[in-house]
Amino acid sequence: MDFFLQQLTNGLAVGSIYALIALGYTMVYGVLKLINFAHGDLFAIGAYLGLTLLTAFGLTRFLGPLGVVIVLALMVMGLVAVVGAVLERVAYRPLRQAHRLSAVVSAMGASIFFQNALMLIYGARYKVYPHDILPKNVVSLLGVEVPLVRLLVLLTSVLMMVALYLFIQKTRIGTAIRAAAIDQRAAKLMGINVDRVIMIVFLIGPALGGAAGLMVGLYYGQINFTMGWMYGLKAFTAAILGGIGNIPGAMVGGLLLGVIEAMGAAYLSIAWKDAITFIVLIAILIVRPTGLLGERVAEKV
Amino acid sequence: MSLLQLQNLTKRFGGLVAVDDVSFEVPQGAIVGLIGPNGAGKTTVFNLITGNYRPDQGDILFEGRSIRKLPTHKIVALGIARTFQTIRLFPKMSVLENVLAGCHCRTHAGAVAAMLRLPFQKREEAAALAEAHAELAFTGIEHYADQVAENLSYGNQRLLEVARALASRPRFIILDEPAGGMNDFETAALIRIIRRIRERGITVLLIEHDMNLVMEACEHLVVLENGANIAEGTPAQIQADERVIEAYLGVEED
Amino acid sequence: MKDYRPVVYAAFCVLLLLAPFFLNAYWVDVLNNVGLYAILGLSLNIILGHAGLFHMGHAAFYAMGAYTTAIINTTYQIPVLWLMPISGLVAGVLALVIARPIIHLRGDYLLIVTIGLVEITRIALVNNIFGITGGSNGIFGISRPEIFGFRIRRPEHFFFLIWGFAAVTVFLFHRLENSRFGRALNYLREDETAAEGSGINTAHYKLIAFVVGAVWAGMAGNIFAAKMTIIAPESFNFWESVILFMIVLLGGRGSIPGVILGAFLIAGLPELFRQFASARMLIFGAIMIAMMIFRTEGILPPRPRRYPAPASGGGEGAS
Amino acid sequence: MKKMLLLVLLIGLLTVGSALAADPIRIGLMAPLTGAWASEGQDMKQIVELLAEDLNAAGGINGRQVRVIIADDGGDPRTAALAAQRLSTQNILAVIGTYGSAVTEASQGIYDEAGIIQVANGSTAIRLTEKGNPYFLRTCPRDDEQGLVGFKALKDGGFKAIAILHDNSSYAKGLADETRALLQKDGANIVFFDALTPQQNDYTAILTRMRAANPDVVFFTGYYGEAGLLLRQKMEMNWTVPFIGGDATNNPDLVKIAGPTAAAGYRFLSPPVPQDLDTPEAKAFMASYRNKYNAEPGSVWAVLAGDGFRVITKAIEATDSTDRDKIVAYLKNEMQDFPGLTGEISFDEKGDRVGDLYRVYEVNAEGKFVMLP
Repeated sequence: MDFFLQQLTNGLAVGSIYALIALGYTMVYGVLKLINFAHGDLFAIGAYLGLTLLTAFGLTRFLGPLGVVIVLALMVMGLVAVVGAVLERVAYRPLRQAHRLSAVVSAMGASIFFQNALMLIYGARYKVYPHDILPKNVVSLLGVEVPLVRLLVLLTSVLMMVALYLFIQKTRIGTAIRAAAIDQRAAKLMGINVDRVIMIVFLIGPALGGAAGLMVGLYYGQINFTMGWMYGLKAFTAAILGGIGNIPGAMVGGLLLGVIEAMGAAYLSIAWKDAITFIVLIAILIVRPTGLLGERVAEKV
Repeated sequence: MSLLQLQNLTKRFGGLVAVDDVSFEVPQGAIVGLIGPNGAGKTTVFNLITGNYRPDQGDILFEGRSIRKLPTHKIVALGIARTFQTIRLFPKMSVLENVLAGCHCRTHAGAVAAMLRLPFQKREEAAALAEAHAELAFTGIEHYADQVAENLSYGNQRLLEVARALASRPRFIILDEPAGGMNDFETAALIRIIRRIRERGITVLLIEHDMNLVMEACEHLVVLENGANIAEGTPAQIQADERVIEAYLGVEED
Repeated sequence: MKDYRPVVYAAFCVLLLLAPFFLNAYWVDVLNNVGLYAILGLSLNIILGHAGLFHMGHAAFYAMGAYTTAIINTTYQIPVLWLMPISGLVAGVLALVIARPIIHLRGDYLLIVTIGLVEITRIALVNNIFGITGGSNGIFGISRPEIFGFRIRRPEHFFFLIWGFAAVTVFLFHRLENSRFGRALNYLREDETAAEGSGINTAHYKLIAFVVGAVWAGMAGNIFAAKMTIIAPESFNFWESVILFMIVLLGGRGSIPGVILGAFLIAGLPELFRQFASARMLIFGAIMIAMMIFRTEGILPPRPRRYPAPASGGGEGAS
Repeated sequence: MKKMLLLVLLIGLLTVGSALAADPIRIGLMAPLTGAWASEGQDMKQIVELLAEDLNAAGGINGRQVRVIIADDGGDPRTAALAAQRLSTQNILAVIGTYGSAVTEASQGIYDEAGIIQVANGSTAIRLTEKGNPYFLRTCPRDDEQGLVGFKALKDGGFKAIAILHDNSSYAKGLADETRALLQKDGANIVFFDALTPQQNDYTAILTRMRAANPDVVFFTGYYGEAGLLLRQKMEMNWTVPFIGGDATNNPDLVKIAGPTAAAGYRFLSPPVPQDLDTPEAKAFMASYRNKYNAEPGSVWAVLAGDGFRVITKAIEATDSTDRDKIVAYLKNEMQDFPGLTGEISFDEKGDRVGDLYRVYEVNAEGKFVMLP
């Protein structure tokens, strides 16, 4: 039982990061029906920017750990959001009217570009965050010892997700985003500035991705320029698992994916872990072809 | 014998009963109209016949044989063709290619035959082309053959759907609001085409809101309201039917 | 306007044919890679371009063909080229088995499942499934192909094998496109419901599209194994699938000349940029975005099919 | 397309032309400058370029300058075959590289046919030198040799329950397999044997499972990035089992990733790196490297590429010839205990490096690598 709970917390911690990145995929997809393959690289940019800002300003000298993290998070999220918005403007907007696969190629081009830009700027070696920022306490939970940071990661992700959910459900901009997601033309007719909505989506999604990058950097310490691919693919999987375009779906999908991975490694095979994850995903999709929370509308004929 | 028999057909979507215990028959060689206010379940009935939806209860017999469980393409192969209420052409393909889609189920050449250009494949292809051109001529849109389908006018797109349906050599054709979006002149031409379809020995079942067309073209009408079959008979009988008038008037009051 | 495309195509073929006599081994080998990618791109084009199925796992079928060749050749010493149809067959049968349960998935859901397929395949190869794939070391010592006693060894030799096969592929796939089969794939790409409603067995055609694409990818895998003499799982990773995906989309979905041009761009450009060393992929990424923005439907989108004019002016009613 | 081809033609002709006109001795370097192993490849490039610069500044080889021609193999066999084709048209005498056995193998035949000497640096698979390929040598040890060292270290440590973890790369798998085979023959109790997936940051699920198997030592044969994370996450779990690693963890970044506390006490087996050698060659190299790049050299594999360059240039100098057979004969037969950057270098008839190469290192409390006697 201890073993199971331990693995569950392991999975949830990884899954919460997947979920945070998955939100960016799912939001963009909801409005544009575009799989932003460069999203994983925005996440990686967040991780690198976090490191640069942390060392450049020497924040640790005049702020406590919490202060450092908050200031850093705000700066990283802001900067990555700008990168995301520029990406949208340059690489996606000219393709808005084209076939949706055209934008996929553009997204892949952007992904290659970002990844190699990171390599050229920061070098190909691993970069490492300083170790002394986060507390090292271990807390006992239901008889399982869990590092405090691990809980904080989980907590922060969930908080961000809840905040996003409330923002989408309760605010005017959120309503506009939902309207544009359902029918862009109709939204336009109702006086919604769809370009602005898309811009906002491309600010929020990358900001969350950047925050996830910062969290990975702070928590795991090690970052490298190819990390965007791996996390991007996992997060995309999570978004699909939950039902792409669906915000609670991305959260559920992310957490579940993390747990499936941990359980696969725990009870089946470690070497086959990623294959097991995909097999579970395929099995779920065979039963529920539009993901766990995806809408299943009988096609209108 | 009736070509098509619907027996106690019921279809639910969640809590909504879209089609409620509907039964009627379409006699061989007839032109039958299915009418009723919006949301009465007419298109759902069509989708049940063509296998796009599965009935929750009841059965559909075509030439005495149940087709309730067959996939759509097999139903087409048996001889039931249809057009769609919301026009569903292959928009980026040429008008001719759209009609060739209908020829598909009467031809057989597969991938290997195509790569090797076997003699039977060549013959078949030539025959299909001739047939497609003939159906375009039949519906009067043959000069648009090389145009891209999405560039046609609304009325011609409707006719193209009819031509595509006819190319599958049906014995029974289902037209879902064929006159939708047509002007009077086009509607008159459509009525002539529907009659000539019947002359070819093809039984017609249609949904239409244009009462002139329905009264002029159909010999037999079935009226649906809220998913239920409320009346049936000749146009004259239906025009005199209290319940039908009520149903239509009731809608207009909303 | 005069149609000058035949002239361009002819000039391209002549130049290509002469290339090995003027280029050094390296550039010939670059062309060989382009040729392999062209064959793979054309096979993916059937699935992605014509049938419109979002398939991002083509490297899996490529791997199955390459490994079939490698395993049989190194265990039973059967000449490599004889194994070409077998490799195609194995990939085709596996495609049939794998695609069957997932074929009803739509759009992006199919996309992630096919990505999963290529990842599962790679992980299986790395973990030395059934003890026959050699794990991450791969399989080495695959023999060189021979045609009538002539040993194909140098890049110039492979050039003719690869581009010869590419030519056969273009010839056959051109016919396939302009047939009942090719049209059926397009119908289901344009509107699946309307296609089914016109009497087309859409599930069947999706499956066959997968099988045809897989058979060809498997045969390309055979040539790849013969050319490399060693194959390893990393040659068939997700990235390889992405490259193939981009070749089709960049060149033009459903267009044979487009896909070949796509192969030249995606497999050839990074070679031209070698002088930029570490920055070459950066430039490549930027160029991909630019190309897509300026040619949103691909660089050479397909042209409408042409049909012979009707024999008579069209008569009354068919039956 | 036509323009494209013309361009291809033109560039092709240009490269041939420039190759013929060259006068300096041309040596190739094939390295993964992009892709998953880019960090290794970039390090290889830095080191070989530095050595070439220093050599040329000192007057070259018997008065002739050396030019290094670099090709990116992307860390994958297909690209490597292309890179090898490219280098073999560049009129090079020898090539250094590359990293990864499968990648090296894809290029072996091409260099062999072109008659180019190849000195691999990070390709430990046994079979590479078992083919009777006369022009192939390597500065790195083979899997079986290191397997033996791994086995001895585990046996000497007196461990009863051993966990072995690799990462499914051909190098790590090879080492893990060799070590396991020797341990099993010796009757040791292997309680865990599995592979992690590299570059995934979170290995807690694996550590938790490994802990449940209750080993008293973990032998990790993979790379420093993962090793650092494993050590760090192991500490977070309050798990104190000792870790031993292979030479792919010989990289100072390991301590940066794990943190000095978590890394302290970690041991690994590796050829010595120049930091730990007090030969004049190693000292000169370190001074030059620090001066130019303001950093410590990264992995031992990159340094082994540097050694590849040094033995080749040494052989050309000693034989005063660019005849391949003479050079190879010198390397295999005459050169004994050449002072390399990773200890003394000699080659056997197969082209394998011989000699007792391995040292055991331990990370001390300050996070420095200390060579154990």
